[in-house]
Amino acid sequence: MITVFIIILGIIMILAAIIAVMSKNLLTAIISSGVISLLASIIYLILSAPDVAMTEAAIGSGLTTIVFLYALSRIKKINKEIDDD
Amino acid sequence: MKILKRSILIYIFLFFVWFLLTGFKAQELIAGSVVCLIITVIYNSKALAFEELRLTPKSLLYSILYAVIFLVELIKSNFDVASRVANPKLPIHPGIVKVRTKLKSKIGKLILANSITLTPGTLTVETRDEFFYIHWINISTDNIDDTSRQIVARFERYLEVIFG
Amino acid sequence: MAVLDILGAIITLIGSLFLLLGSIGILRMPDVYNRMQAGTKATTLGSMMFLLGLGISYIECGCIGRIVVLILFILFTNPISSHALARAAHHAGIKLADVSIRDCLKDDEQEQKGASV
Amino acid sequence: MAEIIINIAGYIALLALALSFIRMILGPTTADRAVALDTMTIISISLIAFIASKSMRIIYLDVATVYALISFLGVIAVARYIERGI
Repeated sequence: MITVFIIILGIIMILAAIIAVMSKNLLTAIISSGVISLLASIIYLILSAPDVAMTEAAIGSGLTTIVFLYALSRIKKINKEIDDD
Repeated sequence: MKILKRSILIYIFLFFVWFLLTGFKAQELIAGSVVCLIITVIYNSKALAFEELRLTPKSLLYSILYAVIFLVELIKSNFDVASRVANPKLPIHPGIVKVRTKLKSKIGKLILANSITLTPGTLTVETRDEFFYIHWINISTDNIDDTSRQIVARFERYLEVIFG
Repeated sequence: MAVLDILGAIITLIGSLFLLLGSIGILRMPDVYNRMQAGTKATTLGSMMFLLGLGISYIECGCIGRIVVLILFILFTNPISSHALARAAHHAGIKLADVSIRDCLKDDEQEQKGASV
Repeated sequence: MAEIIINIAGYIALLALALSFIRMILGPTTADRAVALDTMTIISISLIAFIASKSMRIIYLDVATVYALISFLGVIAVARYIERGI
């Protein structure tokens, strides 16, 4: 039971990582890296480490996504200013 | 008077959540009641959502009725989605329509929009003053009054009494 | 006790079927708004029933309070997040599918733009 | 008996997670991917509660609560970015 869970979640994680690396669109890459840490926290939970899982859910899935999005919007703003000059 | 009512409602709400999270343990209940009191004192000027709630017997009765009707609609909407998804021909005629609401209070509008999203075939896309723009999966009429009656009226009757 | 176990298990099974239905709806529907419809409704009721069934079935571990908190949280936040996504998608200019009949919001926006110009 | 039915329900929820991931791979626009992320979040909360009930440890449900809170914030942030940038 548990082994099947870990195998399928692992396959989905690998596919999400491939999308994050290969995708041309940066927003897609950010969303799929969010999916990776979302599933990683389930795997930590299955391996009976609830504290690590909680941290991974809070930092990996929430904070990193928001920080990446903030950085992306700043980059776009700077690029626009350079184009305008 | 208004401040007192708001504070009591916030305190009851916070303590209820704390009780659900911890259960029957004397020490935790005492600690929780103290912490809830501190939070109530600090934040009661910001939690304006509780102010618009009416506390008459009629509104309490209507909120219970509302919950029942909402659950029935939620289950109906799931079977609606199920029949559409499982059908190989995918019978949908979607589009965005506009409806008008009579509610004035903000929290009432929020709950109305949430209920619309969870009822059969409708999804709130945008709200502007008294108009809601709703994505409807199976459009049957064009007239704004007809759509308002079909989508909004069954909840509005109850929410009008509860929130005013 | 055994009756409660079976009842909870059946509620859990129905909930998981609704979750599966939501995923199939996301796969089959033609555009983003219809996908959101299927995704929001089916997964809300599905996860509520899944959690409730687990709480009934394993009632001796005393976790029913937390499960009620989770159910209330899902019931309040899931429509809000789908509403935010729908609004963002419409604002970003994603078109409705070809089978759609009409789009009042776009008409009103164009009318406003015309009035201001 | 009840054990077996609950195990089957867990497998079906896992299948639902995999199917919504397919929409994330295919999704032509970013909004489609965000919808898939939203659905995957809700299904993962159910899966965490399932694992918690199987292993009879009540602290795992706290992880589910934290998870629900944080991922709601994440979806809202993505929606805001699509609309106008943070």
